[in-house]
Amino acid sequence: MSDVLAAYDRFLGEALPEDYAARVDHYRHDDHLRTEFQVASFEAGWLVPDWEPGLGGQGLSSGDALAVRVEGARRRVPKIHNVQGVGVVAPGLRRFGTPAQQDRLLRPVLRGDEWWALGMSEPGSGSDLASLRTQARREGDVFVVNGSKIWTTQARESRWATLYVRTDPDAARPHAGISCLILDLRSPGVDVRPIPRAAQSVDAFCEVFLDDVRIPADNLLGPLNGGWRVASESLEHERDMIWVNNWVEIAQAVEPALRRPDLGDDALTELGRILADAEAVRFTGLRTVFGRLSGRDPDEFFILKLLGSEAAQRATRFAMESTGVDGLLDAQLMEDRVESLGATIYGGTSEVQRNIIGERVLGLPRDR
Amino acid sequence: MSDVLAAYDRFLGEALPEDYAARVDHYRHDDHLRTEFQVASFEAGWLVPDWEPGLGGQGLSSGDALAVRVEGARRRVPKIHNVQGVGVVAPGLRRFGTPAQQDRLLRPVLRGDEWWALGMSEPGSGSDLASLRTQARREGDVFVVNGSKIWTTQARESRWATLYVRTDPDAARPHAGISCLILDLRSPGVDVRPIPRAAQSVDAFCEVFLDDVRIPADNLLGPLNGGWRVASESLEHERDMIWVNNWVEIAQAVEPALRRPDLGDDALTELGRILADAEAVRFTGLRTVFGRLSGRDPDEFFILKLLGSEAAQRATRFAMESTGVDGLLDAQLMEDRVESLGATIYGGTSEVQRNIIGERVLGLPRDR
Amino acid sequence: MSAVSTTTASRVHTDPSRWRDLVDSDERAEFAASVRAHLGARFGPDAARACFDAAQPAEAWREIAAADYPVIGLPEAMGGAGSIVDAVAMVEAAGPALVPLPLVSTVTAWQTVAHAGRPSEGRAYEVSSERRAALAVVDGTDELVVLDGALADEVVLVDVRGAAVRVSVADVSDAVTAVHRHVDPGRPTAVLDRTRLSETVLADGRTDVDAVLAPARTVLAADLTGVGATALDRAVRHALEREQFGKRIGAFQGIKHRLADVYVAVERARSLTRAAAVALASDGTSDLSAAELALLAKAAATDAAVDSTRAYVQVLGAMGMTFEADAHLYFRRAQQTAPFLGSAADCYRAAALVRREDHR
Amino acid sequence: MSAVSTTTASRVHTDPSRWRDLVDSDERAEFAASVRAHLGARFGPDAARACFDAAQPAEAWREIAAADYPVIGLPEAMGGAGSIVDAVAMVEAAGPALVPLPLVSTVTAWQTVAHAGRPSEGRAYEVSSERRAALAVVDGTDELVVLDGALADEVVLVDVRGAAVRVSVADVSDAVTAVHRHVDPGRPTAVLDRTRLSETVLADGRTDVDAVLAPARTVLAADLTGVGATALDRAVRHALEREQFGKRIGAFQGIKHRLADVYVAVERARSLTRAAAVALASDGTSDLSAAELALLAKAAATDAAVDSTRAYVQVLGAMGMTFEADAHLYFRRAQQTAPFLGSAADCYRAAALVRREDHR
Repeated sequence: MSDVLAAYDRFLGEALPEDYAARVDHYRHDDHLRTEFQVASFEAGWLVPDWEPGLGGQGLSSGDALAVRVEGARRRVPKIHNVQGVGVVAPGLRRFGTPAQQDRLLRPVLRGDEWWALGMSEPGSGSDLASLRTQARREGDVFVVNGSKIWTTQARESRWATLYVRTDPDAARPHAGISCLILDLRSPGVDVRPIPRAAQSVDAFCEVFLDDVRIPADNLLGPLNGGWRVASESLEHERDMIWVNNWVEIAQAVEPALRRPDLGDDALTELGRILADAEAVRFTGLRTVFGRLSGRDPDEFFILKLLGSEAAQRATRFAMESTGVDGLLDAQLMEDRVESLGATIYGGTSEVQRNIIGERVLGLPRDR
Repeated sequence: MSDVLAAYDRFLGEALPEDYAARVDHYRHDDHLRTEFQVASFEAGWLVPDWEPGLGGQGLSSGDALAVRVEGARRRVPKIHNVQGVGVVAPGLRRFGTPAQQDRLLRPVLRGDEWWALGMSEPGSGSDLASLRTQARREGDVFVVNGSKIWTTQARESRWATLYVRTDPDAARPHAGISCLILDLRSPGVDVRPIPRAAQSVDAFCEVFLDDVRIPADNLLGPLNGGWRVASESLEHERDMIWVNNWVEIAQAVEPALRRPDLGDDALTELGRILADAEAVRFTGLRTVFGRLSGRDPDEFFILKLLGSEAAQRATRFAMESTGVDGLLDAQLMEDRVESLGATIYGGTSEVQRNIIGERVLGLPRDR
Repeated sequence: MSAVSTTTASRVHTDPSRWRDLVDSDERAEFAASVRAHLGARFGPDAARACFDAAQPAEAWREIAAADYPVIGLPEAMGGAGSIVDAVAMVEAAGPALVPLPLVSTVTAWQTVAHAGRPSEGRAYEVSSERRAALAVVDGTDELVVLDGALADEVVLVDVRGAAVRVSVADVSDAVTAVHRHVDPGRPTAVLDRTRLSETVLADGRTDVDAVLAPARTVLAADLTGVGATALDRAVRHALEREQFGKRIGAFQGIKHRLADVYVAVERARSLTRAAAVALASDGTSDLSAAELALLAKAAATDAAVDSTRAYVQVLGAMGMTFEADAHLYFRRAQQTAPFLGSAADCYRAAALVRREDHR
Repeated sequence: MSAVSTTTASRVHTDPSRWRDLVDSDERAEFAASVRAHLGARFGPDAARACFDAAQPAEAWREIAAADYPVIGLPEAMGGAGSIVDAVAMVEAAGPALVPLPLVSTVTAWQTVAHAGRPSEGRAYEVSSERRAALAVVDGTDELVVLDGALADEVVLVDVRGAAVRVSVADVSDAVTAVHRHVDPGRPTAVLDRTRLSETVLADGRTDVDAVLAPARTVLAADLTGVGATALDRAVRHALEREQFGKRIGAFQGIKHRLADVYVAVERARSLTRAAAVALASDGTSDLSAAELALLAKAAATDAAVDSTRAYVQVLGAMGMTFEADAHLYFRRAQQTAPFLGSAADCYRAAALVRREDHR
C-alpha cells in the first residue's frame, strides 16, 4: 500500500465511526455524518487531494488523487450532499472566477455550507446547450434575465446557481453567444418549482423561472460570451468521478447476488457479464487516466458514459430479476431500478453517446 | 386430419422412398430425387395446390394450400432446385404473361425443365430497384439492352431470366420507367460470371453482363414501363413460403440440441428463446393469412422477415456455440452459420426492415 | 426421431385451420374495443397515479362486476360464457387503462380452476363477478407471495406436492400479513400466511404443473402484451411530436429502429399469447403443447413489456423520469407482473424442457 | 462481508499505479506497430484465402522464428524477454494479418508453461522460436481437440485430475488423427490421440485450473480483440465509402450506432485483456484475481470478435457474403478461436463463481 493510501486510511479511521464498514448502508445516508465528513475531508485535504492546501487538497499528483478517490468509492465513504457543487462548480470557480468571486464562494461550496444548482437545460432544448433561449440583457451594472431552466437538481436547497444565458443573440454560431452568470437563487423574480421524480426517494428535479431577474455584472463567471468554455471545462473535472462511481454502483448492485449460493447458471452468466462491464469501466477509466498522463487524448474515454450507464441499468435489472417475486418485497431494489433508467438519459442519452462515438472516434459522417 | 392432408399424405407415400423420413438429410440433397419429385408434384397437382389442374394445382382454397405447404415443409420434402422459378417467375408469368408466353414457358418452369434467374439487383443499387441503370432501347422489333446485373443466383444453370430494365429514362418518378423483359440467357452479348460465396457449398451468385443484347419485343412481360408492378406482384406470391421456410429452418437448426440431455441452463434458456422465435414466426404468419382471408391487410406481416431472419441467424449461432469445440468438427454447422449471415441481408437488410416497420407500420417520419 | 416428426399427434398442430381464432372475429374485436373504451375512460394513468397517495379504489369493482369481465371466458358451469380466447382479448384490451383493481388476478385464478380438471370430473364450483380472487403458487413455505392479493376475497392455490399438483381455493379473510405497494400501488403484492387459510380442494392428482399453470400464464401474458403495446403506442406518439436537432425524433434511426424492435417484440408476444389461448380453448383442458405455448407466451410477453416500457421512458428523455409522466406507471406495471409464474428466462428454459420431453 | 471489502488483499487492486502498464509505453507501442507492419505485409487476407486451396505455408514459420515472436514475454530462463504484456501486445497487433501459422497457439502453450509453477520450483524447460506448439485441455477422453494443432511440433497438456491440475509437454510426432480445416483453414483444428503421446510432466499439484489457464485465455483474448478491432476498422472504412439512398451509409444511425456498439465491445475486451496481462505480469504466477480477469477477458473478447466480424459482413451487404470479400475470413477466425478454453457464457459464469468464492 502506498504512503498516500496509508495516510488516507488513518484519516478515515478518525473521521468515520468505528462500525462504519459494518453499517455502511445506514451511515451513508446519515445527513449529519455526511455534512461532518465533508468538512473534515476539506480541512484535512482529502476532499480534492490534488488541489492546494486551504482548498480541500494537499497538492497530490493526479495519480495519487485518483487512488484516493477510488479507495473512497470502494469503501463507500459518506456521499457528498451537493455533489455538483464540489465536482462542477468549484472547479469552474477556481478556473474562471475573479479573486473576489473565489474569496466569497470557494470555501463555502467546498465545505458544503452553500449549495449550488446547475442552470443549463431548458424546456425543449434537452442537453443541447447551444439551443438555449434564456436571455440576459445588460442594463448598466446588471444583467436582466428572463427565461427558464429545467431539470435543475437541488435548486430548492441551493443558495446559488451557475446560470447559462444568451448574451449575444446575434453571434455567428449559437454557442458563441452564451455566458455563465452566478445567480443568487434568493433574488427577486426567481421562482423554483419542484418536479417530483418517478423514483420517489430521489431528490426532485426543479424548474427555475426567471422573470426580470437582476444579476450584478460582477457575477459574470469567465469571459462575456465565453460560457461554452466555462461549461465544458467545469464538467471536465467530473469525468473521472463518473466512471469511478459507475464502477462502484454496478458492483454494489450485484453484491447481494454474490452472497446467494443458489444462483442458477443463467444468473451466474449474467452476473459474470455485469462483472465484466464493471471491470471494463474501471480499466478503461484507468487507461484514459494513464493515457492523459502520457500526453494522449484517449479515444476510449468516449465509451465510459455509454458502457457505464447501460451496465448500471443492467445491474439493477439483474438485482431485481434474479430475486424473483421476493424482489418485489424490497422497496430499495425498485427505487434503484427506476432511478437507473435515468442513467442512459442524464448527461447525454445513449443515442447521443453513440453519435459521439460514431462521429468523433470512428470518423463517420454527421447527419443532422 | 383434414381430407386434403390425408390425400397429400398418400401422395407423399407414393412419391417418396419408404425410408425418406428416416434418411431425410441424405435424400433432401439427392438431385435426381429432387427433379423427379418436382415433376410428380406438378403432375399430381401438389406443386402449387391452389392453382388450376394442368398448372401444378388442383384448385384448393388458399387455406388448404397453405396447410399442404406447411405440411410439406414440416416433413422436409425434397427441395425444389430452381425455387425462384416456381415461387416468383411462374406467378409473374401466370399474372402478366401473354397466352403465347404462358404456352411456351409456364409448364417448363413449373416442372423444373427450364430454370430461371431473377435479374433485379445491380452493382451499386443494392435492393433499391428504383435506382437501376440497365438500359433497354427499342429498335424496331427488339429491345437492345446494355448494363449488368449482380447477385443473380443460378444464372449459369438457367435458360431464362426476368430482366428489369429502364425503358423510360425520363419518367417522372424513377420506378415508373422500368420494364420487365424475358431474357434468353443464351442470347449473344450475355456474359455470366460466377461470384463464389463465402459459404462454399452454396450456389454461387452471378454477375450478368449485357452488351448490346437484342431481346424480341414480344418478350416484354407485362405493360411497358410497368415493371415495378410485375416485380412486386411476382414477389408477393412468395411471402408465405418465406416464413414457412424460416419456421422450419429455425426448428431444424436447434433440433440436435433437443437430443442432448446434457444441455446447461444457459443453453436451455437460449433454446427456449429460439423456440419462441420460431413459433412466433409461425403464428404471426398464420395471423397474416387469416387476416387477409378476412379482408384486412395485416401490419404484423412486416415483422416476419426481420424476426425470421434474425432468429435463423441466432439459431445457427446457437447450434454451433452450444456444441463447444466439438462444433468445429462438423463442417455443415459452419456452412449453415456462414450462410445464415446472409439471412439479414438478402431480400432487404434488417436495417431496411426496421425502416419499413418504423415508417409504414408505426408511421414515423422518413429521413432520406 | 426428427424434430418434425410425422406422428399424427404433432401433425394436428400444423393444420392451419385449427388456428383460425388467432385473428379476432368482428364480434370479438368489437368486444375488445368496448373494453378498451370503458376501462380507459373509467381508469387510466391518473387513477393509477392516485394509488400512490390513496388506497386502491375498491368501490369501483362494482362496475367491473357489472360488466361481467371477471367471468368472461369461463365455462357455463362456472357461470361464464365464451372461451379463454375472449378472456385474453379482454385482458389485453384492459392494458392501457392500468386498472387499479384485481381484475387480472381474478381472471388468472378462475381460469386456473376452469382448466384444472377434466370436464368429466365436474367442477361444481361456481364463481360470481362480485368476488375478487388471486392466485398463489405454493413453493414449500407457508408464506405466499401473491400478485394483486390485497383486495382479494378468495385465493386459488396451486400446490406442487412431489409429483402431484393440487388445486384448492380458500377465503382470504385475515390471512394477509403484508401488502407491498412500492412497485405498483395499483396492483400491489400481498403476503399471505397459509396456515390461516382453510382450503377446499378442487382438483388433485394432475402431474404436470406447467399444464395447470398454462391458463394463468396465458392471462398474464395477455396483460403484459397489453402493457407493452400501450407503451409502444405512446412512445410512438411522443416521437412524432417531439423535435430535437431540428427534426422530429422519430425520424432518427436510433429511435425508429428501437421502436421497430419493440414492435417486433410486442407482436411476437401477441402471436404466442393468442396461440396459447387458442390451444387451451380447443383442448378443453391444457395439454402439454398448450403448456409449452403458455410458457413461451409468458416469457415473450415479459420481454416485450419490460423492453417496451423501458423504451418509452428512454424516448421521453428526462421527462420520462418524472412522476407526472405516465411512462413509469407502465414500467411499474410491467415490473410488478414480470416475476410471477416464472421470469422470462425461467419460462424459456421450462419450455425448452417441455419440448425436449415431447421430442423423445 | 461487503462487496467492497477493506482487506489489504483486495485493496492492492484499487491502487491505480499498479495498472500503469494498461497503456503502452512508447517502446511497446513501437514494437506493436512493427509487428503489425511486418505480419500485415507478409500475410493478410490473401494469404488466409489461399489456405482454402493449399496447405498452410509452413515454410514461412522461419520468418516468424527469426523475429522471435514465439518467445516474446517468456522468462529469461525459458529463453525469452519481456513480460506477458508484451506477448499480448504482439498477438493483438498480429490480428489484421490473419497469420496462417500456429503463432497464437505456440504463445498460449509456452505462456501456460511459464506460469504453471511458482518460480522457485524452477522450470528448466527451454523453448526456441523454431518449435511450434499448441495447447490441449484434457477433459476425460483421449481425443484431444486442439486449436491450430496441425503444424505443431509439441503439445502442452493441461490435465485436470480431480482436485489437482497437471501440466505436461509432449512431442506431437504422429499423434494427429484428424485435421478440420473447414472453419478457418489458416488455423485448423487438429484431433490428437493422447495414447500416442509421451508426456513429460512440468508442473503438478496446482489446484485451480482457471489460474493455470489464465495466461492462455489472456493470449486468446488478445487474438480475438485484434480480430475484432480489425473487422471494425474495415467496416468503418466501408461505411465511409459506400453510398446508398444518396448518403454515405455511415451517416445512417442504423449503421453508425451499431459500429459504435462494436467499438464499445472492442475497447471493453481490450481493457480486460490488458488488465489480465498486467495482473499476470505483476504476480509472477497467476493468482485468483488474474484467473478471474482472464476469464472476463476471454469472454469479452469472444463477444467482441464475433459481434464485430458479424457487423462487418452486415455492413458490406451482399458483397460481404462473397468468397472474395475479406469479411468472412475474419468471421471464420473469430468462430474458430471462440470455443476454445470456454465459450463466452462459460467464461462469464466461471468468473462469477471465482468472484463469489473470493467474496466469502
